[in-house]
Amino acid sequence: MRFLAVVLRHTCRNLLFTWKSQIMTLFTVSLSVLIFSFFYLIYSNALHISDDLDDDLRLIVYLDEEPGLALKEEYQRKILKFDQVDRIEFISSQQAFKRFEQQLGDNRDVLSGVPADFLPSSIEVYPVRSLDSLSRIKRFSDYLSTLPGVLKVQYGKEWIERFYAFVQLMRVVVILSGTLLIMTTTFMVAHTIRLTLLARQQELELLRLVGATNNYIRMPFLLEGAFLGFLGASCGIAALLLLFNWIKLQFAGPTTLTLLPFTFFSWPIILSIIGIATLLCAAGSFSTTRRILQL
Amino acid sequence: MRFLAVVLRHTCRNLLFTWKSQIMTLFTVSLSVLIFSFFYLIYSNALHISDDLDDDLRLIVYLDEEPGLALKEEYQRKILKFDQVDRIEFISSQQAFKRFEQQLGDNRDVLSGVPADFLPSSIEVYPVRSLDSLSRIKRFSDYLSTLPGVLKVQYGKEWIERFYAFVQLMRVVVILSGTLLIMTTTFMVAHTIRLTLLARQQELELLRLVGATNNYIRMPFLLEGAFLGFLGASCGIAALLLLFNWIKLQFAGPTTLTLLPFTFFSWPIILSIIGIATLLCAAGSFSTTRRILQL
Amino acid sequence: MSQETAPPDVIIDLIKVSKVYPPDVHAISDISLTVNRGEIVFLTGMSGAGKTTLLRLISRMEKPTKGMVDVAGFDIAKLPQRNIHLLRRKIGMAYQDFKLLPNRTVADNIAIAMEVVYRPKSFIEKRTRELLDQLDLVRKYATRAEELSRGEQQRVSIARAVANSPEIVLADEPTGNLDAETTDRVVNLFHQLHRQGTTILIATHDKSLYQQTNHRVIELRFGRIRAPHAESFEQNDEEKPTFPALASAPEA
Amino acid sequence: MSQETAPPDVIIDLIKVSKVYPPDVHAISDISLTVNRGEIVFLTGMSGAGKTTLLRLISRMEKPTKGMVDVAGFDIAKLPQRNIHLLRRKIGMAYQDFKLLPNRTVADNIAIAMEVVYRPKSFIEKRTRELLDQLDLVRKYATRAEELSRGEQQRVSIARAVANSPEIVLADEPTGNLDAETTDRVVNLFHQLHRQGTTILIATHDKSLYQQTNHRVIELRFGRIRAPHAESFEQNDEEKPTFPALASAPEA
Ligand SMILES: Nc1ncnc2c1ncn2[C@@H]1O[C@H](COP(=O)(O)OP(=O)(O)OP(=O)(O)O)[C@@H](O)[C@H]1O
Ligand SMILES: Nc1ncnc2c1ncn2[C@@H]1O[C@H](COP(=O)(O)OP(=O)(O)OP(=O)(O)O)[C@@H](O)[C@H]1O
Ligand SMILES: [Mg+2]
Ligand SMILES: [Mg+2]
Repeated sequence: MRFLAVVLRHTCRNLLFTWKSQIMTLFTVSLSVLIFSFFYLIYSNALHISDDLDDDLRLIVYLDEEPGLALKEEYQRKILKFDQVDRIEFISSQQAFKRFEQQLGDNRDVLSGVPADFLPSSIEVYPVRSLDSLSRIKRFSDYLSTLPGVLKVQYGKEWIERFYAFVQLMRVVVILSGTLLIMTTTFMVAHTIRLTLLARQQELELLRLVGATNNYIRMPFLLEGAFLGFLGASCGIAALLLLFNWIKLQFAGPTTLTLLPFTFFSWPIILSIIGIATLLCAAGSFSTTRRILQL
Repeated sequence: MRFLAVVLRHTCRNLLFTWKSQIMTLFTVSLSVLIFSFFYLIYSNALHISDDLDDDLRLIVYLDEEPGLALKEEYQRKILKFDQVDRIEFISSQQAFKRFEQQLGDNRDVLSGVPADFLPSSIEVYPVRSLDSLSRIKRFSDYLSTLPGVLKVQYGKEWIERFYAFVQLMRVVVILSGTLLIMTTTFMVAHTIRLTLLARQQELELLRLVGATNNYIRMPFLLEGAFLGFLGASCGIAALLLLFNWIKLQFAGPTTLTLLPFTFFSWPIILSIIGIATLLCAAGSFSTTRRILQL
Repeated sequence: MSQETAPPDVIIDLIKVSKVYPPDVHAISDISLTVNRGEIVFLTGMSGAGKTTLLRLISRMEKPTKGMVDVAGFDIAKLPQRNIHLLRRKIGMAYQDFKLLPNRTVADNIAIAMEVVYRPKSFIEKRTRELLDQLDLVRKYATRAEELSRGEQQRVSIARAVANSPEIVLADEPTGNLDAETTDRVVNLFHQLHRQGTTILIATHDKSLYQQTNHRVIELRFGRIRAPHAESFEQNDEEKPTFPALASAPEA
Repeated sequence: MSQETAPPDVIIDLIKVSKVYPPDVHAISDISLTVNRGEIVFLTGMSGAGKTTLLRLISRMEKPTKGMVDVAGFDIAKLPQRNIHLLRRKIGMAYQDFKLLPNRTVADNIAIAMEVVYRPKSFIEKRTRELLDQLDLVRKYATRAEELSRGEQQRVSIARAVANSPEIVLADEPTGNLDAETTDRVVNLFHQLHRQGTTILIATHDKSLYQQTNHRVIELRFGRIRAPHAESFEQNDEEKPTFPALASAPEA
């Protein structure tokens, strides 16, 4: 009981006494959490973004004649057995013609002399909306053209390849930035702890010399670390939320917002980030005293 | 002469003596330069990437009849006066028909009964390849449709908007990551300098007390800072070059590489980055001794 | 964990102790020394003779290279790390380099020794004031330690050493920065502790501290004990005249 | 920049100097003091009397709150920051807290004072060895300062103060951690400097240093000069017997 009271008093006094370096640490932790969760947020939203972009990424399989019901089922079975395929859609000659008419818009009368079935019937294959599936589209298209009755497989080859390269690059950028940032962060936190310890070493050594128990020395560090971790992580997440809303404001245009459904973390994720930061900081502070306890 | 010799000897001894914290500083500087130039590289390449992507971003202006030579010039003048326009191209009915034939490929025979001029003639407007111009495409298209004889202006509206949103987001991500990183870096360098100074403060104070001149105290710091800055920046750039080549390897596919002509810094830029880092580090080291010189 | 190898009235027992600092500084060589409970022992010897090292061995700030050190029932070499505090609580040491926390107040610096054994706040404040009064430092109660003169710092370190009324007080050059008058106050403080039965080891160069007493004086020379001045092991020397009142002998 | 207000043989001149540490510690109050070139002056006084503060004022480690301090022709209060080194090169100070660089060797610590005035390497090494020999520390030539005993550290700090043969030597409690024998060596060193015409100010509690000399002794009391023991301003006291050979007076 008395131990707890003394330790709590100590913790508070330490926080008050060394508020300068505490604020430094707090800032470091906040920045680190902000950085980490920023990249995590981008990551967890990255797939959704590409979801919306690859609506155009369908493969069109042109057939040499209108397939019968049995053949349709056959096609369906053969195509859908691939994981990367989300759904397929059969387009008859008539449907294709109607679409073409719509595309021509006001100029549709130019089609007046054309037979309604001049366009071939086709199957539209929608791949699963994931970045990975894009990389296999070429091989998949090759497979599709080997199916019986297939005239030709068409897809926005150039566009897909460009998009794929772009997304790939984006991914590398995010990974590299993330790695750099996390390296920097780790380095920074270690640095800060070293600095803090340097300033306190004298005090810890003295405590040891006047007969403080291990726990007496360590507990305030543990509490302090946990406190800073908690506060820092909360500040970091709060800053990210602000940033997030700022980004949303930037995209406040009527269409784009809906096109990019960017969402913030759910509560469980927020709480785990804060929890992990608290734990790490507490453990870090706690363990740095080890060397001094040997005295 | 003697002064220079003594100062050089001092610098070397300092570097040897405090190599641990020197390596720390070196690492910090390298990381900072790496981070900075990484983002700079992405930035300077970002426009090229979008260059290649917005090939598809032409606006098609459908005309109600084949324009005469005078009208063509009129159009040309009116459209090209906009900065955002790169070039325009006139497509006659015949050309449009041929293209359509090519697009249909093997199915071209379906067009056999169709008159060769069933498609309207058009002007294809290629906007300048910059991210900014994208944002103004809608307004520009509105302007184009007010021109006399224009049936309709068509462009990949959804796609452009999506692409624009995507690029915009990417841009925000790069800016934010960059800001965070540069904040972190600044913080880290300041931290490192503070730490180094803390370890040397005693020595500097003593030098002051035994009658060293200002320059005697400062010069080694200046040289040391410059040396660390130079070495650190070189390491950072070297690391980035490695990274760059690694990325290139990742994109070693035959098509994608050409699609994304990612280029490294030119020599003048490399040299200026190293030069600026050297100057900054030297100045930073130099100025931190100010407080101590007041003693 | 505690080995009662020595008879109960022996509180510090060194048997053939050597201490070699790496690589080959023989600070202490083959010293045997027994100190009884309640004794006052003076350690003298030239600068670098090994006085501080001996005191550091007793408080387990160093481990002996050879030999056995037994303090208050603890075998130093075998004392596990987690139990060092049990030994340290029986010892109060005034370090030669003071080891004050420069940015804490005088009161805080003294209180720290009592806080670690959970003394109540009121007791700590009373005891601190009492000690500061005794050492003529009350007006510096709330001053930060770095703003004190060296002599004042030395007294604070002495006050901290005795604050907790430990069984053993180790004082390393306690009057090096003090004038005769202030030395007197310190001597009186030690005298008072001695009356309460505290064992006191004082490493000092100041002859005036021990010249007119009959306490044991041990002279170290290059890490060895030299011909001891007095081997008086009697324990009731409280009655006798102990410290000289003032070191200013009338010889001018 | 240098104001020759005092007559040429006066090297330190304090006129009505006061020093108040914030917020209200009156360390030095209204002191006037003149020291001639080549004189030895002892400063005594209780702990906290202001001895160190006085020496710090002379070496411009503090600026006076009031009054004028003139040292070797420099008016301390008006000396611009970029010229402090001109003053400091004329002064060698042995600090009460030594101010050694803990992770440098003894030799480095002494050499630093000579390096800043661009002495040749050979000279530095010769002088260092000579001083260490004189202070019985040669075997510690290449030891790091933090591995020395306090007394050894004190001697290194004295060696550094005198290394450059400065015009003025300020020694703050130079023998606080030294035994009689080593004190003697230090006294001899000062004596030797004195013969070379160096002005020496020694702040000390050790009566044995000045009791048998006729050098001026100034006693400070709460920041003021108390009845001076001797006001002998004669400059040729090199011939007279100066320091006592050994402080161990035959009184035991
Ligand atoms: N930096 C400082 N800030 C505030 N007060 C100070 C500072 N340095 C010294 N003092 C105070 O000024 C007074 C004189 O101090 P000074 O160090 O000059 O004493 P001293 O005569 O050298 O004593 P000692 O013999 O103990 O070294 C003391 O009361 C001290 O507490
Ligand atoms: N940490 C250390 N590392 C190496 N050698 C050391 C260390 N501490 C002390 N020594 C050496 O051990 C010897 C004894 O040192 P000690 O400090 O015990 O002497 P001392 O008797 O206390 O001297 P003083 O009166 O000067 O304080 C000295 O030669 C010293 O240089
Ligand atoms: Mg010692
Ligand atoms: Mg002093």
